[in-house]
This record gives sequence, C-alpha cells and structure tokens, in this order.
Amino acid sequence: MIKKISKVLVANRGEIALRVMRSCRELGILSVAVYSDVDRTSMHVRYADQAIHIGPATSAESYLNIDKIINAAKLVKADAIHPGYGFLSENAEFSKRCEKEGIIFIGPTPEVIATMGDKITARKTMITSGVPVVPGTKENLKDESTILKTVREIGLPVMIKASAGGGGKGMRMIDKEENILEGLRAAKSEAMASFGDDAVYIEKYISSPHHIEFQVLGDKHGNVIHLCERECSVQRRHQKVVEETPSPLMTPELRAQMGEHAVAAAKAVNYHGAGTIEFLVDNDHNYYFLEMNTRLQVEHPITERVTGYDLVKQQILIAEGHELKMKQEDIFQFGHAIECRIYAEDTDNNFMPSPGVITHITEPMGLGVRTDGYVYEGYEIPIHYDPMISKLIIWARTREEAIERMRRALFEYKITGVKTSIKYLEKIMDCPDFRNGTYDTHFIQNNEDFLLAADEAKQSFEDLAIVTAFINYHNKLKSTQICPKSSLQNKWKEFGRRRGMFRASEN
Amino acid sequence: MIKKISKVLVANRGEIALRVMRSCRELGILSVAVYSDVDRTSMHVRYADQAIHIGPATSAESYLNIDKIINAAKLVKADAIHPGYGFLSENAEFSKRCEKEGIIFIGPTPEVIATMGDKITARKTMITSGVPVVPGTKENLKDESTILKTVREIGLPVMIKASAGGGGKGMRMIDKEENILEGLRAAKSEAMASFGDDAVYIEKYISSPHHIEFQVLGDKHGNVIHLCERECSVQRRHQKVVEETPSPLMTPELRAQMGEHAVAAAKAVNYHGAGTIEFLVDNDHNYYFLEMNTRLQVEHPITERVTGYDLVKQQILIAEGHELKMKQEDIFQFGHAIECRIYAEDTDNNFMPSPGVITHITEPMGLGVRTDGYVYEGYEIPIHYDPMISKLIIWARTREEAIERMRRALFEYKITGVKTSIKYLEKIMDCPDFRNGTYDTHFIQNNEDFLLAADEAKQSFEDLAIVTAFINYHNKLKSTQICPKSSLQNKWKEFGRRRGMFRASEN
Amino acid sequence: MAIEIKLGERMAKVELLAEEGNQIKIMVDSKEYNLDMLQVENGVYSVLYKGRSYNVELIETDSSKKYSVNTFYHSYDAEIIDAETKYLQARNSGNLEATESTITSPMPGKVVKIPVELGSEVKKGDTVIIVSAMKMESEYKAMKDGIVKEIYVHEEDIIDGNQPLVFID
Amino acid sequence: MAIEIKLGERMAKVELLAEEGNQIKIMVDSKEYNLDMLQVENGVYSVLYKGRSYNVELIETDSSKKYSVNTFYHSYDAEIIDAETKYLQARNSGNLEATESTITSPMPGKVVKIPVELGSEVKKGDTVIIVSAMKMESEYKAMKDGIVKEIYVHEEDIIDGNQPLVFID
Repeated sequence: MIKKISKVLVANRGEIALRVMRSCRELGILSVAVYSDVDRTSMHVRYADQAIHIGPATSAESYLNIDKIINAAKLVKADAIHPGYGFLSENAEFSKRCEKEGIIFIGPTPEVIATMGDKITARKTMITSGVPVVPGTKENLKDESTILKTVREIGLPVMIKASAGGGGKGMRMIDKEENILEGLRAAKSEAMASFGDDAVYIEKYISSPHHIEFQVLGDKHGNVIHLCERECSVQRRHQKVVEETPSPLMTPELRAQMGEHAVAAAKAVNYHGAGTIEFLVDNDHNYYFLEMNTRLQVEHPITERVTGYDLVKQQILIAEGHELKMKQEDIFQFGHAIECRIYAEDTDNNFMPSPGVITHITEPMGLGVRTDGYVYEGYEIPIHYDPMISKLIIWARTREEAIERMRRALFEYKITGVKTSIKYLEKIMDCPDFRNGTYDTHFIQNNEDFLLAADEAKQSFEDLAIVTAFINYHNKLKSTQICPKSSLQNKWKEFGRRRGMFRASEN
Repeated sequence: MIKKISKVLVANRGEIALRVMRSCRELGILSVAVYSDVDRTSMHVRYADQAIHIGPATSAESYLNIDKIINAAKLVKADAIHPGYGFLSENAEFSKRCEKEGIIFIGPTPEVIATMGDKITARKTMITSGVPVVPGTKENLKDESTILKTVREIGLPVMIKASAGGGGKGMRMIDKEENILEGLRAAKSEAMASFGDDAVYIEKYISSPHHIEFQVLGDKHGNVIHLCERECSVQRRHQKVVEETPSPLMTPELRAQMGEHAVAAAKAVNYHGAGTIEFLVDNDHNYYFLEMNTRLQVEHPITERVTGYDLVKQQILIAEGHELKMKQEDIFQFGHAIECRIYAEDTDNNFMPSPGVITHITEPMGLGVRTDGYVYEGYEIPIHYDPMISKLIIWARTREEAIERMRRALFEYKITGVKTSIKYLEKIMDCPDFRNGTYDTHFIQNNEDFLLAADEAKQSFEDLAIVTAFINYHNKLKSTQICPKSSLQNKWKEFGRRRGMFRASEN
Repeated sequence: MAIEIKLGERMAKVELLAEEGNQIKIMVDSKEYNLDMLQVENGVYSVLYKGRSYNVELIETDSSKKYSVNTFYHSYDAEIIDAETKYLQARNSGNLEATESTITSPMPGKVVKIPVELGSEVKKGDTVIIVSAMKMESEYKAMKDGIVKEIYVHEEDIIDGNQPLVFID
Repeated sequence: MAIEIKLGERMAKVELLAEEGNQIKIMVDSKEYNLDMLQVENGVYSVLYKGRSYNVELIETDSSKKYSVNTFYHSYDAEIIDAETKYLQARNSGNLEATESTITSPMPGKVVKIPVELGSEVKKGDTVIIVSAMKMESEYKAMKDGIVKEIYVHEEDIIDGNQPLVFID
C-alpha cells in the first residue's frame, strides 16, 4: 500500500538538510526546517518552505531533542521526518516515537536500528547469515584463561574493543602474548569510564586494512540491491577525509561477492531504506563485516554520481511503500567519482577548528563538478556544530582524470574568512600513494611528512602578499579622508563605481 | 607525429574562455587570456595563468583583431590558440594566419572552414557525399523562368535564402505561386544590402521542423565518430534557448542513420577537431543537412554530460595529433541532459538586454547540476558583448526527472542587480508542449501566451514586497543617524557584527 | 513611523507597530503582520511568516527610495513616497508633457546613430536615436510631433539607463 | 609613502613610487615592481605582473593593520608596522612575561570547564581551561608555574578568539 508523502520535516541542519530538501523539491514535496537559536540565518532555514524554531544552540536542547522535533512535525502537519545523518538518525527511540505518533520515519524500524547499533548483536546476526566477520569473539569475555585461549585460537595480533564503544576509546591492539591481560584490563576500565559499560570483544587485527563499504537499498517488499562500493580508507583520527568509487582495490569478482554479502547482511534484518555495510578488506582481498550504518552516509554522493540514482528520492519512495524499480542487473558504475570533505579547520595548526564569518566564497564549476554546501558570503559558521563546510564531488571517465579534475576544482574553490582544509586536500591529490591507488587506512599517518611539508615555492610569493597588504592599507588610508556622504546609497553600486573610478581616473 | 601543447592562448572571453581554461588546467597546460579595456575585471583574466591586454572594448579592435591576437600569442610564446565560439572561431583567414605563424589553431583547416562557411559550397559537398539536403537549388539563380520551373519541381512552400546570409536577412518564405517573383526580388535586394552579395538559393520549406544536430569528432588520421544528437528546437528569433539530449523525437534507428550521415558529412571534408552537423528533421523523421559548425557549440556541455567526454580535451588531443581513443561503439548516452541559457535580459519588456552590476548571486548546487558561468558579485556586465551570463546544465536518469531538477535548480539560481531570463526558463519547463516533448522550432511562437502570461499568484506576494522595501528604508534611515566611526574596520566583520546586534539586542 | 509605498499601480500605507530584534509587527493598509525578518546577505532578506520561509531580494534603482523587489517568482517595482517625494510630485504634476518630450533608454548602452539633427522636424513614431547594448540595437521613436530642440549625446557615446537623450518640443 | 610590513619573521620595507589608475610602481626592499593591481571583489585582488595573472585574497584579523593573505596555495600573516605600532611595541618590549602569564585560545568557542580556581597553585603544563568548538575540545595549559590571579570567563561562556581567559602570576 502506497502512502503518499506531501510534507517532510528535516530534523537536521547544514549541507545534509539542504541536500534532502533539494530532492523533496524535485518530487513536489514541501520541506520543513527546524532550527536552533544560532541557526536563524542558516541556509536550510532559507531554503525550506517552512521553518520552526526548536530551541537553544546546544544540540541536546534542539536537534537532539525528540519531543521538540515531534512537536514541530505535528505543528506543521508533516507526514514524514527525514533525519539526515548524525543527530537522531540512528536513534531507535526516535524511530519508535515517530511510529507511535503516526509520522513516517524515513529510515529503518526501531528494531533494526537497535540490532545494528549494538556491535555484538550485529556480529551475531551477520555470523548467522553467513556474512564473514573479523575472526573473534561475539560475547563479553570475563574469565582470563578463556581469554588467553580465545586469543590463541584467533592468533595474534588482535584488537580488544568496547561493545558500546566508538572513537577509539576502550580499544587496544595486542601483538605480544605477555601484554594480553594488561591490555584487556585497561580496555575494560576505559570502556566503563567512557560508556558506563565494560563489555568488550576480541577481534583479529587486520594489517594494511582498507575501509570499503557497500551502499544497499531495500524496499518494504523484501527486495534488496546494492549500488556498489565506496573506498573510504583516507581517514584521519577515524574521520573519513576523501572517498572514491570504484575502489582502486576492487575487481569485478570481488565486487560481486562482497555485494552479495552486503545484500545478505541487509536481508538478515529485513532492512528497508538506504543503508551501508562497512567492510575491512586486506590486500589479499579477504573481507570482513565491520558494521552497518542505518542511514544516509556523508559520502553518498559519489555513489549517486556513478550509478545515477538519487538516494534521497529512493529513501522517500521506499518510505512511501513503493517497490524498487531497478534490479541488481541494472546497476553499473559509469566512470569514477571522488569526494573531498571541506572542513573549517587549520590544517597547519593541529587541525584546530576555525569557526567565523565567511567573507568571500567562489565555488568551482564546470564539467564533472558537484558541490554540496550550505555557507554563503556573510554567513557566520557557528561554534556549536560540525566543522564541515561542504563536500566537493568530482566525476570523470577515469580515475586519473578525476584526480586532475579534483585538483582543478580545489584550485578554483576559494573560501576566505575562515581557514579550510582545501590546501591539505590538494596535497592528498598530489601524494604518490593516493595517485597510484595503493593506500590503506594508514595512508595519512604514513604520509604525514608529505602532507604537512612546507612548500618551497612559498617564499617566491612573499612579495606579492606584502604588496597586496600594502595597497589595501594605502587605499583604506585614502578613503578615510572622505567621510561617506550618504550611507543611503546602494553599497554595491558604490563599490562598482569606486572600482570604475579607481580604474579610470585615480592618479 | 605528436606535437605536445604546453601553452594555449584563449582568443575569447566570458564563460567559454573559462570553460576552455578549465580543461587546460586539468591537462597541465598553461592558459593565456586576452582582454579588452572593459574586461580587465572579467573572470577569464583572473582565471588564466597569463593575461594580455589587446585593445579597446569594440570587438573589431580587440577580440576580432587577428594581428593583435597573433602578437599576443607570440609575446607569451603560446604554441596553440583556442578560439572558443563566436569571434574568430569560424574565420578561415585566422586559421590560415595561425598556420603561417607556426601556431596550432585548435580547430579545422582554413580550407574546411571556407568550404563549410559558404552555404552553397557546403550543400554541393553534402550532395556529392550522399548526405540528404533540403530539396532545392545549389546555385545562384538569375533567369526568372528557370526559377519558376525550379520552384515547381521542388513544390511549394519554399524558402529563398541569401547564400552569404544569416540572422533571417535576405530570407523569404513563399507559399503562393503568385508571390514567387516578388519574393525573389525582395530577397535579392535585401541580401545585396546586408551582405554586399545578392546570391540566393531556393529550398523546400519544412513545416514543423525540428532542429537536431550531431556532435562529431575527427582526428588527423582519418577517424571520425559522432557523439549522438542534441535537440535545439527551442529557439527565439533563431537563437537557441534550451537544448536537450537525447531528443524526444529520436529513435535508435534514426540516430544510427543520422549519425552515419553526420560522420559522412565530416569525412567529406577530411574534418578534424570537434564539429557539429545541423539537420532539419520533420515529424515523419525525414532529415536534411542544414549546415556544419566548425567549432565548439554553446550547447556542447549536454553532450559531455551524457557521453562523459570532455570535448575541449578532445579538441586539444586532436590538435596535438593524437588518434581518437574511443570507437563509435564505445559511445552511448547515459541518462538525459538539458541546458538552459541564462541571459541578462528583461523578458517582460521585449527581451531587452540588461547590462549592469551583479549585486548578488547564488548558484544552484547538488546532484546533476552543472553551471558554466563567468560573473561574480560586484562584476559589471559590459554593454559591448553577448548578454549570456551562464549556462545551467542538468542531468538526470530520465527526461522527466531532468525537467524536475531543472525547475529546482532555476528556483535556487538567484541573480540580482540585472534582469535575467530565469523566470522565463521556468515557464518553458512548465509548458505542456515542452514537458510532453512534442515541440518543434515554432514552440516559443506557438506558446507565447503561456510563456508571457502574468502569474496570478503575483498579487499575494505584494505585501511581502512592500514590507521588505519598508524595512530596508527604515533601517537605512536609522543607520544614517550614526556616522561610521572607523571605515578602517573590516566591512564584513562589521556586517556580521551588525547583524548579530540586530538579532540580539536591537529593540 | 508610517509611510506610503507605491507598488506598481497600488499605493499602500505602511506602519511599523513594534520592533524587537528581528521580530516586527507591521500594518500594511488594513492588514497586520507579525514577521521574523532578517537581512542575511547584501540585499537579501529572510522572512518567516506563520512558520513559512520566504526569501526577498532588494535592488536599489536610481535613487535610495526606489527598489526592484524579487520574491520567489515575481518582480515588483516599489517606491517610497515620503514628504520629499510628494513635494516633488506636486511640483511636477501636469508634467506628462515633459515626459513625452524627453527620449530616454531604459538600459545603458552605446549610441549607434542619431538620424535627426537640432531643428529637425519629427513626427510621432519617427526614430530619433538608435542605442546598442549587448549586440542588440534598439530604436527610440518620437512620442509626439515636434522639433528636435536638444540632443544631449553624440554617436558612439556610452550612456546610462534613463539618461535624457533627445528633447522634442 | 614608505612603511614596514612584517611577514612572518621577515621585515620588509615597502615604498610606493608611482600610482596611476590600477598601474602601480612599488619597491619592496630593494626590488622594484610594475604591477596592474585591482580589487575585484570584497577583499580579492587581481594582480598582473609581467603578463602573469595572480589572485590574492586579504582577510583583516583583529585590527585593521593585521592581515591574513592568501595567494595561490599559500597563507601568510602580514602586519603593517607604522609609527603607532612601533610605539606600542617599544612600550611592550620585554613583555614576554605578560604573554606567558595570560592564557588565550586562538579560536572562538565555548568554555567547557575551568579546572582551577582563583588562588590555585599551578605547575607549567597543568590544564587550566578547556574550550570546545565544533565538537572538538582543546585543553589550554599553564605556560609557567604560578598562582591563578584572574579568571576572566565562566564555564559555558561563549568566547572570542585571542581573548584573555586566565591570568597566572
């Protein structure tokens, strides 16, 4: 049975809120923004058909507050909620509450979110369904002699990980027998301190691991397909920085095999909506289920670009109850796509975040260039949320051409007012390991010297920088002689005129 | 023999100059801009690696002046010149001069330009090569009884056209026998007045004609392929407004047939480089050679989008002497692409051009959106050149989705300071004849009432417009009370701060 | 503060009733609005009204009291009618004659040709000046019969929009 | 007009020799340049030098005399050293002590935690304040041993970049 959606509340902000609203608009669906105190000027409020204020800047009192979001949805009579990524997107309670209130949650059921959200349960489910997982235990281990036995079965090196964990906390790599017990105890106590739960599990440690994920789509009629892989091994402190598809490591056989397992993984939980199965892959093409993300990923646009499918539209159609229109054999990758995430951060200064006012922005254009952003000139990036400014998605027929195009687009991309990661991303594009496609998740760490090296050409542009600063100061001094006669005049006209005068008659 | 190009002078301005430079940059080729007095601030000067001033605003003394452009190329030691479209792109003398000076002209030989530039010679060449042409005469007709005989052979209605003509001058449609001689005399005298040459020819008049063109690529080794068609029937006063590919009229069989003829047409003149064969097609799928454009077309991006090939890169590779890497059977159209041309014009006021200062611009973003433009905030569009601001190129899996996406992108595209054709283009996207794909070159004329109709919703937004004008005026009055204390301060910071204060504490 | 604003043919009376931060209460003719209104970019306003989100763009034209206003799909010309404007209007009333006598071009451009001379006798509909902008030529015609009394520009001159070009009396 | 500009460690003497429209002749230390230089957008300059085209972006930081300058791929910090600056520098010389005593954050953010109190004794390297921005927390540590003499902010406060936070003596 089809339930037509006519108004979607987007329970998010930033680029992903805009991205969702774009697809709504194309489908003729009204979109509703919610915003916190500091987001009145945010682009998603301006883009939406309706906008509801939901509270203070702190996420817990606005974007993470289930009651406020549900109230907003009821106020505007939205028939569906799209959670984006982050915030409430993988919150089972939120999905359940929507269900209870009769609002369509554009995402999976609370049960699926809960199953996939708990790492041990997810592992168990995958093993039962025949999806390869990293060799290791499924359960919390207590007895130390059992642990020693298990570790010997799996073979060193191993990882000890917190079941409730994330972000590297409660995690220990062990490569020597004598360190096993000490590492285990440290991991458990850290897990307890961080998550209030000291459950841990043991995994085989994969050296030279590649982080490769598969996009899946499932409808409410039991059909599941995959839309091929994304290579996400360029990571800094477990944060993805650059993604691409196809993966340079991939072969058609491996893709078919991993794709089948990704579909099996989704079917194991009767998955519907868009989801991602993350795998660890080693250089010998062994692969292991890592986790499932039950939402849209930040990097979903590269899949859209090579397969041609609008994933947000697919999510909405699935939520309405439609059957998938395409079959597995219809899916192919046309060309190559790369995404770079542009952050407001100071890459020369330990990647410190750099909030502030955007004074000027020029976005790259032309063939094969997509930008998904949300900032504009005069916009102040708030200190309270994620430092991602935009995503630059490049397509070309070949990987080599895509890298050249990415370099060209990064060259064109000018953002001033805040520091950004653009120059750092250019370095990644120039890095031999990346260009050759011979990289794994240790890429950034292995190439730190190359990526952070000072550029020798810097000195030759010093005089240019000095002269420009001089001229700007000089012209400011000149203009302070004259008090503006009429601030009623259009500033831009004035700017144009001033420039014209400067050209034509100033001497 | 391959002659590597390392520096390209782009003998053009506006969006096409930028577009060419982008591909140069991706290929690692330096680009050189030329500019007239009024173009010092133009984006192509800023984008290029080098920039040479070549004279006053009037094109004849700058962009059309062969000597000045050749001198600039020699000054910077450019080894090739890309002419873009318009200006000198189809000037045989310019191509010849480049040859003489030992500079690679990125385009065909002078002979080919001359052959295809003269309509009667082009017709003859096509007939000899078996490419269908519109039934009619090849030569200038003098004797009036011969003319009457010829017209009777072809059958009314017919068109009389000036051989040296263009832009509708020296052109007459005749549908009644008694008007033949009168029409002929009028056409000849108009042709003499406009072009100094009264040669005319007679063509069958095609009712419900579709303007469909084929993109061809030929290398210097005799290989020619086509990259499928572009439907260009949405025209206003013989100017293309919207283009799409595939054509809604096309069938795979017709495409194969017309494509073969397009390749034959190019081979007939040993064509190398990128070129376009224009056909007239009637509703019964009869098609006739119209003319060949021996340069890049404005609308080339839609072909790039569905086939994936960068046409400027192909032009450069061909000019260097490379063989085409792809074969005809490698070419296919993935999805559907539409281009809208954004003009600085007042569509409510007889499409009067609207030069001026761009006060604000927001470009559309997201999946399937490409913008090729050249203006920026604060840029003054000069009165001397073409009113085209940019091209919006949309891709989607299906034609229907592409139209929805185009509507969404036009909605997002905000340009203020000058009047633009954006609203008019939205009307085209809404027009049933366009949506159904049942249109021919009479589309705009047939739908004039729909396209220019006043919108009934206009009244309901009146109060919003009034209030905004009021508040702006009100705030200006308030701000004139205070003379800015320090104009040394960063204006943007001030803007951000002012806005912050306005929000937080003004009352 | 209450003023009149002319929008096309309509004359609206506007009164600001209250203002607190970006929250305003305003009366347009007899209708009262509560709006959340904020300038977010140079000349671009974000307006929230009953939860609906609108974007309005303003361009000042000619003077600081005349605007071109763009809402979603519509363009309007708005003019602030304050005391000064009223005074000027009163002074110019009955000046339709003057408007008909002065030929102007609504857009900037370059004078291509002036087919008349000082003292020429012209008929209503005769072309008196040809202006070119962006490769398109426009002919401006006399709006009444008369004698060419003033020609303010020369051929090849670059002109502004709405600048007087030819005066016929 | 000749002034000094500090760029990183370098101190350059700059003198404008001639200026006509956007053509300038300028001396940087001992090197003379002829440039075509034009502000094309807010804070964006287009520079032509020997036919080469450069784009330079300027952001004013803190004061009107300090700039962050971006060329193609490089960022520089430039400071105009005029008489006033020199006077202030002279007055503050030997004030390294002061810099070490005052804890600041280079970026704006929110104070998450202040693990010290007025009068606390701290050792060099002790964390005295934790600031959060964009989901990332940064700890600021004492740069010398001493006593916390001033705490200028409170937990939960929103702070600017380079604002004094804690004073240790």
